[in-house]
Amino acid sequence: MVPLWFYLVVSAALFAIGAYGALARRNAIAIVMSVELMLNAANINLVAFWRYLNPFEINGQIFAAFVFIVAAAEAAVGLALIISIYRSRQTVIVEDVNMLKW
Amino acid sequence: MEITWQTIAFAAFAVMTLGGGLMVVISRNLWHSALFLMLSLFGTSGLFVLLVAPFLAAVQVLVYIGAIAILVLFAIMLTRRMMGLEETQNTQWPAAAAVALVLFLILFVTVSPLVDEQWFKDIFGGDEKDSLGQRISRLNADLPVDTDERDENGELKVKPNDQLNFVTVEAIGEALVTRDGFVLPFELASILLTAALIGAIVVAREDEA
Amino acid sequence: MDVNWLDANYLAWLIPVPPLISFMLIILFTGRNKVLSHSIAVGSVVLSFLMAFGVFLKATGTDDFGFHETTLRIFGDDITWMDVGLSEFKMGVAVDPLTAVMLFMVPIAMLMIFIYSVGYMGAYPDDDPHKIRYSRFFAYLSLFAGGMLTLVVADNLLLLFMGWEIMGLCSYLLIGFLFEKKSAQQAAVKAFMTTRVADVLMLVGIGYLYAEAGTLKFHEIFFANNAEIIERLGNADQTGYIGLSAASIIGLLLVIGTIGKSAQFPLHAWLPDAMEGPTPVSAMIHAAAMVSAGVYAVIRVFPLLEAGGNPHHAEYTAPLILMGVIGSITALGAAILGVGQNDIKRVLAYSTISQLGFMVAALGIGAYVAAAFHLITHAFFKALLFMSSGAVIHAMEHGEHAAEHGHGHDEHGHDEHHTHDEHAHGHGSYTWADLNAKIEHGIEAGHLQPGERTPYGTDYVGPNGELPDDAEWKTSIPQGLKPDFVAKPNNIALMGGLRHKIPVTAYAMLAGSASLVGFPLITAGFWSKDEIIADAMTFITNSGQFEGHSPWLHMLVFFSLVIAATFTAFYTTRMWLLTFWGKPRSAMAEHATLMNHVDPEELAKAQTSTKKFWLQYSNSALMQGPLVVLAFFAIFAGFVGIHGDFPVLEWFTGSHNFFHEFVGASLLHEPATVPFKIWPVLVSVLAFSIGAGFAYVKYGVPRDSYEKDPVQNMVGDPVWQALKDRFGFDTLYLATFYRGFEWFGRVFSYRKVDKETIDGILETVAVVFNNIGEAIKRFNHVIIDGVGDGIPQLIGLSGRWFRNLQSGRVQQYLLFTAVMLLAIGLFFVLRVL
Amino acid sequence: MPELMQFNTDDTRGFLAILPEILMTILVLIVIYMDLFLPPSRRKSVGYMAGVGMLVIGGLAWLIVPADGLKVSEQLVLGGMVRSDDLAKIFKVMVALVGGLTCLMGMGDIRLRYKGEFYALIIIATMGASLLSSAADLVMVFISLETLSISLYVLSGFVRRPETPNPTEEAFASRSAESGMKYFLFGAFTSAFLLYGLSLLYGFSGGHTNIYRIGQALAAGEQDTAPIILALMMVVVGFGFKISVVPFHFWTPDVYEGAPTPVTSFISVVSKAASFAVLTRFLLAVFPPEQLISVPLDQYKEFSEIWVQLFSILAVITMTLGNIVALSQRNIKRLIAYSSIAQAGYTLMGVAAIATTKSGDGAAAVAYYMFMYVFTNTLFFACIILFTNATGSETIADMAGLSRRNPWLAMGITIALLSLAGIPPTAGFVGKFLLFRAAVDSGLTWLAVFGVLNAIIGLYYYLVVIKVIYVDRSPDDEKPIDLPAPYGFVMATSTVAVVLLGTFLIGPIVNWASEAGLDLFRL
Repeated sequence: MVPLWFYLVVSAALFAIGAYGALARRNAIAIVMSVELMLNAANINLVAFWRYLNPFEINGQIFAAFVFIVAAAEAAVGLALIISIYRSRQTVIVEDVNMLKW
Repeated sequence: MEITWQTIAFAAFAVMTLGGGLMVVISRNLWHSALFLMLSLFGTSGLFVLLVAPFLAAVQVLVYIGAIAILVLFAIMLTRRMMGLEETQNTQWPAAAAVALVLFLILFVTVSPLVDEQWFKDIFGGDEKDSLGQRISRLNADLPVDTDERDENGELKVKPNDQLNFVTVEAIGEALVTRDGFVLPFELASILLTAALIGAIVVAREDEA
Repeated sequence: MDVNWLDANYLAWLIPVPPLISFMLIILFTGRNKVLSHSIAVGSVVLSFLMAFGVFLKATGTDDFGFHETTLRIFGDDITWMDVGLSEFKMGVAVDPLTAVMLFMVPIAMLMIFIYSVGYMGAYPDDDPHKIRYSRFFAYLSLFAGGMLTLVVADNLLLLFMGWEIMGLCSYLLIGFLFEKKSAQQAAVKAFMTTRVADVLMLVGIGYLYAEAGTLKFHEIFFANNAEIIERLGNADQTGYIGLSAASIIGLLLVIGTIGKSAQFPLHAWLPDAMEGPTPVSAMIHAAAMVSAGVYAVIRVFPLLEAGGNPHHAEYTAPLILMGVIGSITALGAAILGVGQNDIKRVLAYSTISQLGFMVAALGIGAYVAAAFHLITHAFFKALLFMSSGAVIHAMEHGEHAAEHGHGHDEHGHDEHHTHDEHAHGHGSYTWADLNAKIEHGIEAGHLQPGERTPYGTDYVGPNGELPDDAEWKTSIPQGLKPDFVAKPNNIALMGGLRHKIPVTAYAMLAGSASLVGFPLITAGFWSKDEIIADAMTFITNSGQFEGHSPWLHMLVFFSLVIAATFTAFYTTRMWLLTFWGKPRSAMAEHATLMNHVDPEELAKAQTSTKKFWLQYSNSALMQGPLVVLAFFAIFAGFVGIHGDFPVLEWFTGSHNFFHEFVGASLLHEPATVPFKIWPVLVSVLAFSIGAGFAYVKYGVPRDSYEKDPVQNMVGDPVWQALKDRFGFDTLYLATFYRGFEWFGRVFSYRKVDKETIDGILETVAVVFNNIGEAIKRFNHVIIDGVGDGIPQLIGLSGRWFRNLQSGRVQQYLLFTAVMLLAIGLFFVLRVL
Repeated sequence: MPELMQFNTDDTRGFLAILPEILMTILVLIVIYMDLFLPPSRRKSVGYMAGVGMLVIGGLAWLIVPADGLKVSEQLVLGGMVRSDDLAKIFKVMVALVGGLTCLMGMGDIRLRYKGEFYALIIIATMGASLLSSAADLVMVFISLETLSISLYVLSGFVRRPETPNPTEEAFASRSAESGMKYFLFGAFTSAFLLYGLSLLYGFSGGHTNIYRIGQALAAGEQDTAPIILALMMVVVGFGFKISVVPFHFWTPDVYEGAPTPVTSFISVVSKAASFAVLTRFLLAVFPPEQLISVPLDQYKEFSEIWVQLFSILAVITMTLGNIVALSQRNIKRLIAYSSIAQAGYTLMGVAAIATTKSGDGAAAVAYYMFMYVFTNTLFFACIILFTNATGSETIADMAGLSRRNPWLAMGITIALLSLAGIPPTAGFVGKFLLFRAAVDSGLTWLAVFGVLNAIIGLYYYLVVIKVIYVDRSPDDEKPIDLPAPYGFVMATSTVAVVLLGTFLIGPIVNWASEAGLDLFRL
């Protein structure tokens, strides 16, 4: 059988990959995708913990389900904001969106 | 560790998830990134199946791949002038990579029982007084349904045939609408989705003129 | 509830209220109507005065009022102000003997100042800033009065501190009242910042006291039945740090508050500059209210300051030593500086600093009753002097105008065919445009060169002939407040002979001056100053009392004060003689008068002679009337504090020192009365005679304005210049402020600092940081020779680093966030592993 | 493993606990329908409906009395999702009132005035904040936090490009979009950390989502320390982002500057207040000091020491950096952004003091400080909106002569700044006093000293603004600024609140806050 910590390591790796993407990609949409990866990593954690530690209580799965909802809402709003900035600046490169500073 | 179909499936899905994720962040073509995102999400869905969470696996496919990834694709098409960028990584990517690596190492050290191996302690030092034993047992935990724990009546707590479907969709549905379950966050989630809907429309709507 | 509102317990509550209400009414509603505004203001003070006087009468009529064995013989009450969980904090008022005498002095002086202000402000032409902001002036003045009265009746240190802060704010607003003048702005900021630095330390002291004693009420801390609190606080073994008892540390902090508020060395520099405010303000701040408040607060907490020691046995505690030394330095230094001033208000400013030094020094040797006595008499005669000087300046300005227009000395209607516009110019009005026009005119006519000082205040002409605007304040600071500049109407060198022009003012000021120099026997100042000197001297000669301790502080105080008194006599006599004696030394003085600027047509229309008189002399009467009242007190207020055993006057005193016995009951223990000796009296008289006599010899003869000052001849030009430059203190401060500001700007502001907004306020922060920076630098030099500027550079580097952080690029923010998270996380994880 | 904490299943209590949120939901619907069906000429009443409705809900929330003296398990209702105690109530009242005032403020902004969506989103965000301040379950914490955040992302980027070309408006829309995007990216990133932290907590506590159960499980000492600390750090990132704690503050000035001013005001008060509420509750529940464990344990594991240290350090860094950088700001909204960072730093002193004072003084100080801070900042922003509308400028230098253009406006700003600077008799003084006292009482005197030093630094930049308003002249001195009715109401309400909180209401509110603090320490 696969031990719990295998899942946790996969989740950690996915989280780190997502973090890297959020920090290093220039395109805002790519950053949104990276953040989705990070949320997904948390979800793997939740479900794995639920399965191995407390499978008789439903709360882990429910938590994961709510993360889906939040991820969907976040993606919708985030992409809308990106499109909005694209309309006013003709760019989605995050580095170039730096009118507000200091 | 015994090689079973489960371990093989796990390895496959893990590779799919991580490889897909990696390609999302390093692929030069944004379109490819989005497709790899789908792959990665599909891999996660597979992991959910292995974890006996079929409902979540289905939702993962429906919501993540069916909705979010498609949304991303739409966004990419709407801003398609930005697709063919030569440089996809910004100048701080080495620092970002270092951060991600350190983050992974910290998480790895924290969640993996390898820390308790004697060779690890020999290299990095470790404290004897911390009772890591419990953590090892938890992290190495196999499915609790394999135990033959019995309740006070001498019955097995988990019936053998419950093993793979002790949580049904029905249980989830019930929890979401029971007063002493998760009805409050459930209702709040509906409001959250409404807000996101209104918000996305307000922000992204084309001008009428 | 059955409340007798005329009961002194309740009246005390109400005393500060009318001026505060007046402030709100004027600010919010009656700003447009000048007459209504000043009526409300004066009316409110009259109301406060009546209530305060009622309380005072009741207090003096109560037997053994305030005696500490009979705690109940104190008026006042309190309410729970803040219920903070485990304890509750009470706010209230209390009238004990010290408060009672303050309630006698403060409202009278204030009422006079208010009435005087009506005349003083009214004497300006309609388009002068004084007149434009007329109502606001009375609003500020009311708030000031409210703050002072709150401070006086407060029964705890926190309420006292609130009144103290209200006054600080008002002094800032009032000193900067003519904010078109940059010098006034800078003076306001300087005053506010200097006192604030001290206030913050004082607040720390109050907090410490609350933490140690659990209460801030005077009568719970300082009263006899609670003596154990004081004893515990005064015991260095039980409380406090680094060998000082808690009482000493608290005392030091509170005394520093006083040093700032009462303009003691080295925080005295704001007070001479504060003369930029309108003259009634100077009277208010420097005589009746604010600076006295500093001394008043110290008298209030005196038992705390001497806890653990006994000045009467030469066992000095740290706060006492601080006060004695600072007071002596200030009294002497300021008195010497007073000699070199030609600005009539500056002379008085230094004399104020010096007299406050007397009080603080007296407190240092434990003579707090003498200090309180001097506080009262000084308030009367110094208010009188300031207001007189205002009248003099007004008369001079008027004379300047008349002289400019070639008018002879004409008793009636001397400005028949002048419009109001011309008045404006004649009166040195300060509107911005006006000044610039004047300067342009001056440059065209070749009178002024760019970079030269303008004759219209302490501003300089900018490189292109304009007044330096706010953006350039930084570069203009080092010269901007050049201390030796004297505006024309204030210059006593240009006066002379004014006793014929404004006789009432002249003789009122003579009374005030006599009191200030301590003219023997008949002036209030003599009695109060004598008591301080007597206290100092008696203990020196009576050294058996000291049980082996050296009375060095008494000696220091005695000698400095006697010398200071001599100088005081000299410069005061010099000022009075130069102003009023001899012949007019300029056209302005020739034409000086206090009559109104009255429209001749209106004058002709006036029907009755009363109305005519009022039209012409209303301001003159409003200004000089209060002078007469105060002159009365300047002479006679001293008789309440004559030593009981004074020869010949024994029949009058009945062997009692009324003031001493009354006020002495305020505090923890009644101070011992000094036995009467003739020597101190003789020393006082001698000091007066030498100083005043010498001044009369030098200045009593007619002289011309171009003649060198006799003192200048005597001491030589360099010393004279040093006196005029105030020993370079101001220049030194400015240089430090300025440099500090630059340093601060370089290190912490990561882009062009907005000079316009930061203005003078950052100066003081800069000083603090500058000093820290300097200290670090020194430390570096000493400890790690060769590293030099290492740490300041490091700070500078981090400043630039901060700049890079807020780059506007969100991913950099994210990166930094993640790095910090990992750093903090690793730190804690590794610590527990 | 100790026995699990039980939850209250009483219908009435559950209903009352979320009554304000139910009413807000109804209000959202009313607002949306009014926006849909009212003719444009009468759209203005939408704003009044939303604003006054929220104020009424705030008042009602005040009247709903949580039964005193209940045990924790009796206060946990609706399956342990929320805890209805005094702390929740004080923050609910606070956010509802300020949310109402924000709606009224929005009525003065030409870009928001006729947008029903604006009011709807403000109410939804307030609802999120309201639930967040009572949340007692990881699921609830996460989803209410996201409701608040996501609404705010939209609101920050709310201003759209004008239909007809207009450079000023386009610049406005562009800055608003940028602030919305930055806020979103920063928020999404940190909330991913938060979620990951929550998932670790869920796992390493053995699979619980209720924070009180997690607290029991963690205190039982059966777990390894390192992952818990890691989870704590990640959770701190998520909350620290919302309350702009250094070093998670970078979004603050940029978003504050770019967002429409009423939204900035909302972000700086409601979002911050609710986050402090949840932070306080979360820390005490998940990492409880020993006396807060309801069941006897064989071995007790102390985590509170760690977060006390963490928050002490964060408090010092936060207030110092906020104050120092604020000194050199030229834009009034950026200035207030740094000021709000500094204020968060002061409040963190109270958070650090929570665990070490058993009487709940720390939590009480936090509650009181937030109560006065939300009104103060609202007052300040109402004034700033008026000023910006009249002059079209946000630089401090352009505020010169404001006292002559509208004395009420100048007075409002002055009172707000004096309160922020902590000068009596405004509420800020009492708030700072309580915080410093709480810090001193819990042995963090050095922290209080830092607080006092920072208060001194802070004084200067607040006074600069006051000085500019009253002393400096500008060519526009003669042009008076109008005071529209909704603003007059907002300013009057918040001014009265600020002054009353500093004088007559000190007693009642401090009592209330102390009750709330004590509630957290009741088992």
